[in-house]
Amino acid sequence: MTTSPEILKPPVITTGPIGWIRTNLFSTRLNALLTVVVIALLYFLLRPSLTWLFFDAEWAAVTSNLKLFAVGQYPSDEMWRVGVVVLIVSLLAGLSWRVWSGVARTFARAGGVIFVAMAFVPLSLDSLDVEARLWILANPFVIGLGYLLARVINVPPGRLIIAWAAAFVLVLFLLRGSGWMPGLPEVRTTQLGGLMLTILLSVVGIVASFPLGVLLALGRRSSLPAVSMFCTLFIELIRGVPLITLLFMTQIILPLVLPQDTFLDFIVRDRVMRAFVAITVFSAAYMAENVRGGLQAVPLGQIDAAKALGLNGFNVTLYIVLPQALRAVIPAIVGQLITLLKDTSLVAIVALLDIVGIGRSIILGNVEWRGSQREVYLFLAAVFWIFTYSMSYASRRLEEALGVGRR
Amino acid sequence: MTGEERPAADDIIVCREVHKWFGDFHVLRGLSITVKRGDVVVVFGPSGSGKSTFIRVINRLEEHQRGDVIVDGIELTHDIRNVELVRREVGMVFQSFNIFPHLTVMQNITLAPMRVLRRPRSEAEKQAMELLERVGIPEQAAKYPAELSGGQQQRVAIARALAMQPKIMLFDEPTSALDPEMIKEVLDVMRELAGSGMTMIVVTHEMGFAREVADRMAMFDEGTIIEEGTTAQVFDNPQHERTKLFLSQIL
Amino acid sequence: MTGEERPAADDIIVCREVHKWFGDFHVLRGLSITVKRGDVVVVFGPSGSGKSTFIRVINRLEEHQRGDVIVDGIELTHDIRNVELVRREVGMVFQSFNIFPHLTVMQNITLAPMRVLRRPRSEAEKQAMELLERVGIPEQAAKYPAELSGGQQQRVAIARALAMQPKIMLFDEPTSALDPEMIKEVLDVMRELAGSGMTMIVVTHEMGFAREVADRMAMFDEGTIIEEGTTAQVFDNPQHERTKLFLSQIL
Amino acid sequence: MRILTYRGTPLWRDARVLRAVTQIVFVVIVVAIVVYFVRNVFEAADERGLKLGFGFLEEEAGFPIAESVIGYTESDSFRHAFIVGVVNTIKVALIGIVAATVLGLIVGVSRLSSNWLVKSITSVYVEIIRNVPLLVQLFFWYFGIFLLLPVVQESLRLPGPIYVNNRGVFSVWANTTSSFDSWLLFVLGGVVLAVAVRVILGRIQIETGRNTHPNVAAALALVLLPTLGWFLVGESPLIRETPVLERFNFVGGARVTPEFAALLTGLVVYTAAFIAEIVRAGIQSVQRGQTEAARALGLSDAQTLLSIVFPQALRVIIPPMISQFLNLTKNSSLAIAIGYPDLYAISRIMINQAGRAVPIMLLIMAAYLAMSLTYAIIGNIYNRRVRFTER
Amino acid sequence: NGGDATPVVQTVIVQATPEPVSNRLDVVQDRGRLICAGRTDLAGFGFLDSAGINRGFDIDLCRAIAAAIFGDGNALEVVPITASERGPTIQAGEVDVLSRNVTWTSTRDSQWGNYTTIMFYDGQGFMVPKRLGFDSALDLDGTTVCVTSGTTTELNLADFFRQHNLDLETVVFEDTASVYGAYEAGRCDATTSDKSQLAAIRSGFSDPDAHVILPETISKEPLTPVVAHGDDGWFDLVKTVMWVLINAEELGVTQANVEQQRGSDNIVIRRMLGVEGEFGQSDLGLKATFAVDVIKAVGNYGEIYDRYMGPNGESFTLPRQQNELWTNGGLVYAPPLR
Ligand SMILES: Nc1ncnc2c1ncn2[C@@H]1O[C@H](COP(=O)(O)OP(=O)(O)OP(=O)(O)O)[C@@H](O)[C@H]1O
Ligand SMILES: Nc1ncnc2c1ncn2[C@@H]1O[C@H](COP(=O)(O)OP(=O)(O)OP(=O)(O)O)[C@@H](O)[C@H]1O
Ligand SMILES: [Mg+2]
Ligand SMILES: [Mg+2]
Repeated sequence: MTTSPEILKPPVITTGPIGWIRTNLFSTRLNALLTVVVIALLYFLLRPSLTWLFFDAEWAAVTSNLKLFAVGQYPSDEMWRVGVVVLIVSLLAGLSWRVWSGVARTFARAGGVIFVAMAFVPLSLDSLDVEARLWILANPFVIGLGYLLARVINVPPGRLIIAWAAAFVLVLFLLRGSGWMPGLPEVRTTQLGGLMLTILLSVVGIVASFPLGVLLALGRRSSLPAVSMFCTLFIELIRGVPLITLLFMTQIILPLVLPQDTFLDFIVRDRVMRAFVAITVFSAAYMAENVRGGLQAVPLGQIDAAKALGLNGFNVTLYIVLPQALRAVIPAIVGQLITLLKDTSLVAIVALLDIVGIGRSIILGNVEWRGSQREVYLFLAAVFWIFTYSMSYASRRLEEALGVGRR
Repeated sequence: MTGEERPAADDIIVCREVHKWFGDFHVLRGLSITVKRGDVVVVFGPSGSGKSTFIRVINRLEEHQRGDVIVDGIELTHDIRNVELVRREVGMVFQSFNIFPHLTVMQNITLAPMRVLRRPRSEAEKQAMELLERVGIPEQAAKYPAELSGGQQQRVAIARALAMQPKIMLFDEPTSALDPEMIKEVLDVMRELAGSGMTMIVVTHEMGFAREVADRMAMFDEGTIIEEGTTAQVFDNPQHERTKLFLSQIL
Repeated sequence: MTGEERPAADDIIVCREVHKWFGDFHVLRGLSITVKRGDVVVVFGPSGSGKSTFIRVINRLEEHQRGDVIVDGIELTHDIRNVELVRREVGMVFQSFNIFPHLTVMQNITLAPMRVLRRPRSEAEKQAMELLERVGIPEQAAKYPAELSGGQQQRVAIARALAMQPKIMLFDEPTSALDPEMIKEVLDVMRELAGSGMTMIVVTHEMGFAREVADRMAMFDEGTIIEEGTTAQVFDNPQHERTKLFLSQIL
Repeated sequence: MRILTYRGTPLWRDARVLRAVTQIVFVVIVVAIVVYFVRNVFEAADERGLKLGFGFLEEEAGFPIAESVIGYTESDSFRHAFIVGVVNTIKVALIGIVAATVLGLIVGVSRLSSNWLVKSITSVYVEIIRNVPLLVQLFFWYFGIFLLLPVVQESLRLPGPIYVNNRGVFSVWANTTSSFDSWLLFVLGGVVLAVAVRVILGRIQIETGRNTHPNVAAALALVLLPTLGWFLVGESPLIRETPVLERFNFVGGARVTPEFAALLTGLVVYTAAFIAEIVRAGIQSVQRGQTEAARALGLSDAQTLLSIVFPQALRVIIPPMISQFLNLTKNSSLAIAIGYPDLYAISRIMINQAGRAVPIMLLIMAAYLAMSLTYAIIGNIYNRRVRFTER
Repeated sequence: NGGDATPVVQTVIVQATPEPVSNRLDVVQDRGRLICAGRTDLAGFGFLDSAGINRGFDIDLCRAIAAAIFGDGNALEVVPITASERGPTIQAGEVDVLSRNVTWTSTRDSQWGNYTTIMFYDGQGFMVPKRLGFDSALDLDGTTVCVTSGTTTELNLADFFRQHNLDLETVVFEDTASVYGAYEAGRCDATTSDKSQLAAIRSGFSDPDAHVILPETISKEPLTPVVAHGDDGWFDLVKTVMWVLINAEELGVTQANVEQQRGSDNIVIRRMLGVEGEFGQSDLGLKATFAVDVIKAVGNYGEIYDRYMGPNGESFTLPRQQNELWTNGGLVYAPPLR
C-alpha cells in the first residue's frame, strides 16, 4: 500500500436528508419517541393558533392606531420632527455600516429592508397615509447615502462616536423643542408616547445611568470604608426592590422629598421625568454591578504600573482602569439595555403612555376595540421581540468581536 | 460472520476494514488490525491521522460506519448491551486526564466499581488503595484532584480505569500534557502494567518507551495503518518511506 | 532624625530597620541597605523571601510599617507629597510587563510625561521615539501591545519608565516571564542602561548578567538581607552557608 | 543634603488624615441630604395634612381581598391585610420557584438534546419568551388564555373530577375529620420509617454491594403504616370532598383562581427561559472529557448526568439561579396588572383607602428587602459550602 | 468635622422652603396652559382617539377652564394618572385641576382638596347577565363580583354585602377595563361600578341586551372636579366655569348659536356672555366675555354630555336621568350668574 487509501463518500444513510433525519430526529429510541410526541403536540397547539392568526384575528385595533403606537400623543403638526430624527439615525447607521461593518452592517441592511417593507405594507391609506410612507421610504436612501458618504470622505471611528453622541443630544432637543425657538414649539413630555417613549426612556435611562453607575461601582470598590459601605448599601437597596415600586415611589414620594417651586420642578412636577428618575436610579444600580465586574477584570499590575509612573489616583482610574474595564463591559451594557427596554413597559402601570400604556388605553378607552386584547398584546409582543432580539444578536456579535479584538 | 474467518481464540481485538466518517470527512479509511491477548501495541503517526478516533472506536466512544470491530468476541453494533459489555472490558486513559474534579481521588476510583459492578464500598475502597499503591500515590487518597500534580492526576486516571478490572487498556497520548519528570512517573506505571500481562494499545510518541515495552507497533497515516509489525521490525527495518521519515523526525 | 547618622550625600537609597507585615505575616524583618548613586544592585534569594515587597516599598506601592526608607533624600511617610516626589524619581519594571493594552506603544510611553510632567505632546513623542530607538524598537511605535512579543513588551515597559527621567530604576524579575531569545534582548537594554550610569536595583536570577553588570549584590532570606557585598565578594567568597547553597543551586 | 522628614508632614498632606477627612465629609454630605429629604417630607406632610405614623395599621381595612391563604375579612385590620399580601407573595414565589426550576432544567437540558426538533423548539421558546416584557406576557396569559376558558356552567371536566373553567381549576380534595390528628401520627411515623429504611438499606447496599431495594422498601413503609393507621383510628380520618356546581360556582374541593394561575404561569414560563439558559451554560461548562471518561468507565447516561455532569454544573448554575429566584419574587409584583392580591397590590389599595402613602411605601420596601436579604443569605451559605467541599 | 455642618444644612433648608402657591391663576397664565389630571382609559370620560387626542366628558370640563382663561380650549395639558395617585397628585398641587371621575366624599374633601361643583350624579349599581335571572342586588348572595381597586366602589361593595349579610367573593383589578373584560368573559357573576360606567360598558358589549343593571343604587357617587386646598380664587374660578356650562344649557346657549346669542335680549344671557353687566369675572381675573370662549370651545353642559353619551354619542348612549337639568326633573343645578 504505497498510495494513500481511497477517500470514499460516506454511506448515503449517514448523509443527505435521510442521514440528517436519522441523526437528528431518530438517532435513539428515546429521540424517536420525543420526535413523535413533539410533532403531535405541535400539531395540536399550532393548528388552532395559526388558524386564529391568519383567519380569525381582527387587526383593526392595531392598524387604525398606528400613529398612537408609534409616537403616542405627539402633535400631528410636529410629526416631521420624528421623521427627521429617524432620518438622522438612518444616516448615522449608514455611516456606521461603512466605518464599522460587522454588526453595524447587519443592522443598517436590516433597517433598510424593514423600512421598505413598512413603506409598502398593504394597509389602507387611512392607517398609513402617503406622506408617512414617503417619510419612511426616505430612510433606506439615507442609509445608502451615509454609506456612500463614508466611502468618499474618511470618517475616523472616534469622530463617528462623537457624531452619535451629538445626534443623541440633537434628537432630544428636536423632539422636545423649546418655547423660544420659532418653528420648534415645545412638545411636552406628556405628549411623548408610544414606542418613541419606550425607546427614549430606555436609551436615555441607560445613558443617564452610565455615569451614575460608574461612580457607584468605583465607590463600592473604594478603599474608604464609609464610601464603599454607602455605595454597597445603595446598590443592594435598589436591586432588592421591584422596579414597579420604585416607579410608584417616584410618582408619589418624590414630590414630597424634593423641594417645590425650585429649579427641580422639571422633575417634581413632571410625571414622565419622575418615571425617568426611577428608571435611571434602578438602571444605575445594575450598571454599577456590571461595571464592577469590568473593574475586577483589570489586573492589579496595571494599577501598580500606572502608580509607579507617578500618575495620581484620579488619573490612574481615568486613563488606565476605566478604559479597560468599560471595554470589557460593553456587551453587559447592551444586555442591560435589552432588559431596560422590556422593563420600561412597567411605566404603563403608573399610567404613562409608553407603547404598552397606549395599547391598554386603546383597548380600555374605546368600546369598539375591547374585543381585540389578544391582537394588541401579540402586536406589542412582536414589537418588543424585534427590538430585543436584534439587540441581543448584536450583543453576541459584539462579544465575539471584542473577545478576539486586542484593543 | 459467514464467509469470513473467525478470529482466533487469542485475538482479543479484531478490526476489519473499518471506515468512519465525520460528516463528509473520511477519517478511518478501511483500517484493519488484530491485537493478541497480552500484547502491547504502540500506535503512532502524524497528527490528524486518526489515531485517537481509532482508539475511541474500540470502546465505542465513536461509532464506526462500515467494517467490523470485535472486542473479546463481542461485536460492536448498535446493540446497546454489547456496548455496555465492551466498556466494562476496556479501560481508557486520556491525554487530558479527565479526572472528576468534584470527587476525591478515592471517590474517583470507587465510583464505577460501586455503581456499575455494584461492589460493596469496603471492597471497592480496599481495591482502590491497592491500585493507588500500585501507581505509587497511596497517601493522596483523600485529596481532591486540584491538589495533585499532572503526573499524579494521570496516575489516578490509570488507577481509576484499572479499578474496573478491564482486560484491555487504551492509552491516548497519556503523557503529552505532562512535564518531563512527570512523564517518567506515568511511563513507569505503564511499564509495570505491561509487565503484568495486560493487553494495551498505547498512542504515544515516546519512542524509548515503545522500544522497551511494545510488542508490536502500528504507524497510522491518513486513516489507515500503513505499517504494522513487531517493534524490532518497525524500528530497525521499516518498510515504508513514510514510516522512515516519520521515525527519523521524532527520534 | 535626631541621634541617627544622616545619610551621606551619594547614598541615594537608604533603608534602616524596615519592617512590614501583611496582616499577621511578617514579610520584611528589619531590613537595612544603602545604595549609592550610580550603583547597580542585584537582589536575589528564594521565592517568598520578600524581594518584590522590598522593591515595592521603595516606591511606596506598599507601605512599610516601621523603620525608615529615604529615597534621594525624601523620606517615605504618610505625606502624600513625598510619595509623589519619590514616584517621579523612581522608575519600575515588572515581571509581567504591565503594559497598558488599550494604548499604543507610543501612548504607553507618553502618557505619564504628558499627564504628570505636563509635557507638550510633540515633545513627549519626540522623547518617546528616542527611547524606543534606545531600546531598539522604533518601528513598533504605532502598534498595540498585543501585537508585540514578550521581549518587545518588556522593552516598551523600560522605555515607558525611562520617559519619566527617573534617577533610579527598579526591576522585579524583568526576564522571568520571557523565552530565552527574548531574555537576551531585554538584558542587553538593561546592560546599556547600567553602562549609562543609572542607579538600578534588579531582582533577578540571571547570574551571568549579575556578574557582568552588578556593582553590589544582596541575598534575601526570610525578609532580611543575610548577605550583601560587591559582586566579586558574593560570588567568590560568600560568607553564609545559605548563600553558598542558594548560589550552587541556581548556577 | 535636605531630608524631608516625618515630623514635618502637615496635616493636609498626611494620607491618613486625608482619608479620615474625606470619609467624614462624605458621611456628612450623605446625612445632610437625607436629613434634608426627611425634613421636606415632614414639611410637605404638614402642609397637606398627610399623616406619617403607622398607627392606622390597627384600623379596620374595610376592603375585600379576593384570595388569602390565612383568612381575612373586611373587618380585619390594615396590618392583617398587609400580612395577607406578604403571604400571597410568598406563596406565588415559592411555588413559582419550584416550578420554574423544574421547567428550566427540562428546557435547559433539552436545548442540548441530540434531537433537532426538541432542540429547536426549546430554542424558539427561550428566544421568544426572554425577549418579550413579562407585563405583556401576563396580560396575554390572563386575558388571552385563562379568561377565555369556558364559563362555569360549561366547565371542562377532567378525571378526578377536576373542573376547569374561567373561574379557576376546582379539584376534589380531602377534608379532615376528628380522627385526622391520630392518623397524622401514623403518617408521620410512616415518613420517619421510610426515611430510616431508605438510609439504612441504602448504606447497606453501598457497603456490601448487595441490592437491598432501598427505594422499594421505603415506599412500602410509606404506604403500609398510614394504611394500617387508617383502619386503626376508627372513623375515616379524611373524607373526600368533591366540588359541586351550585348556583353560581363550584363549592368545596380545592381551587386555584385564574389570577393566581395566570400569574404563576407567566412567572414560571418567563423565569424558566432564563433558568434554561443558565442550566445550559452550566452543563456546557463541564468539559466533554468528563462525560467521555464516565462513559468509558461504563457509567450509563443517567449515571453520567447525575453523578458527573450535574454536580459540576451546579457550582456554575446555583449563583445566577438564586438571582433568578429573586427576580421572580420581585416580578410577582406585576400581579397588580391581573388582579392577584399580592403584597404590592394590597399595599396600593391600602394607600388609597388609608391615604398613608409614605409609611406604606416604607412597608413595601422593607418587605421586599427582607426577601432579597433571605436570598442573599442562602446564596452566601451555598457559596461557602461549595468552597469548603471543593478543596 | 461633622458637628459644624448642621447649621449650614439648616440654612439651606430654610432658604429652600417653598413659598406656598398663593395664586394659581398667575401660575397658569405664566405657564400658558392648564394642567389637568385625567385619564386615557375610560370610554366616555377620558380616552384617546386615533389621532392621539385626549377626549371625553371629564376632559371637556378641563378644556372649558382652559378656554375661560386663555380663550383657547387647546391650551391644555392632560396628565393621565392612576386611581391611586389622585389624592397625592392634587394634594401636591402638581396639577391645576383633577377631573378624573372623582367621587366627592367628606374624607376626601378634607384631605385631598376643594371639591368644586358636582358635574355628574352617579350611584353605584350592579350589572349581571340576564340569563342568571337576578331581579335585585339582594339576590347576589354567594356570587363573585368584579370591582376596581382603591375606589369607593370597593368599600361600598363590602359595606353592602356585610350590611345585608350576604356572602361575597371579589376579584379586584387596578383598572376598570380589566374589570369589565373579566366580567364579560364570565369570570364574575356580577360587576359593580358607577351606573354610568355600567351603562357605558353594557352598550359596548356585543349583545347589550344580555346584561341588565339591577335597580338598587347602593351609594351616591357625585363626580366632581377638584382643586388643591389653599387658593380660594382658583377654587371660585373653576366653580364659576362649571356654572357657566350648566347655565348655558338652561338658557339655550349652544356652541352653534353663542355668537347670535350675544345679541339676545335676554338680560341673563347678555350678562353671562359679558355683553352687559358683570357676574364677578373681574374678581376672578377673567375676561368679561370668557363664557363665549368657553361655550365656543366645548358647548354647554348638555352638548358635552351628548357628545360622548347622548343618543349618537361618540362612546356610548346613556339616558341623562338624574343628570338632566333641574328644570327637566334632574339634579343638575347651578347658582345663578349675577
Ligand atoms: N468529532 C469530530 N468531528 C469532526 N471531525 C473530527 C472529530 N474528531 C476528530 N475529527 C477529525 O478527524 C481527524 C482525525 O482525528 P484524530 O483525533 O483521530 O487524529 P489523531 O491522529 O489522534 O491526531 P493527534 O495526534 O493530533 O491527536 C482530524 O482531522 C480531526 O480534525
Ligand atoms: N498583598 C499581599 N498580601 C499578603 N501577603 C503577601 C502579599 N504580597 C506578598 N505576600 C507574601 O509575602 C511574602 C513575600 O512576597 P514577595 O513577593 O516579596 O516574595 P519574593 O521574594 O518576591 O518571591 P518571588 O521570588 O516568588 O517573587 C510571600 O510569602 C507572599 O505570599
Ligand atoms: Mg489524538
Ligand atoms: Mg517576586
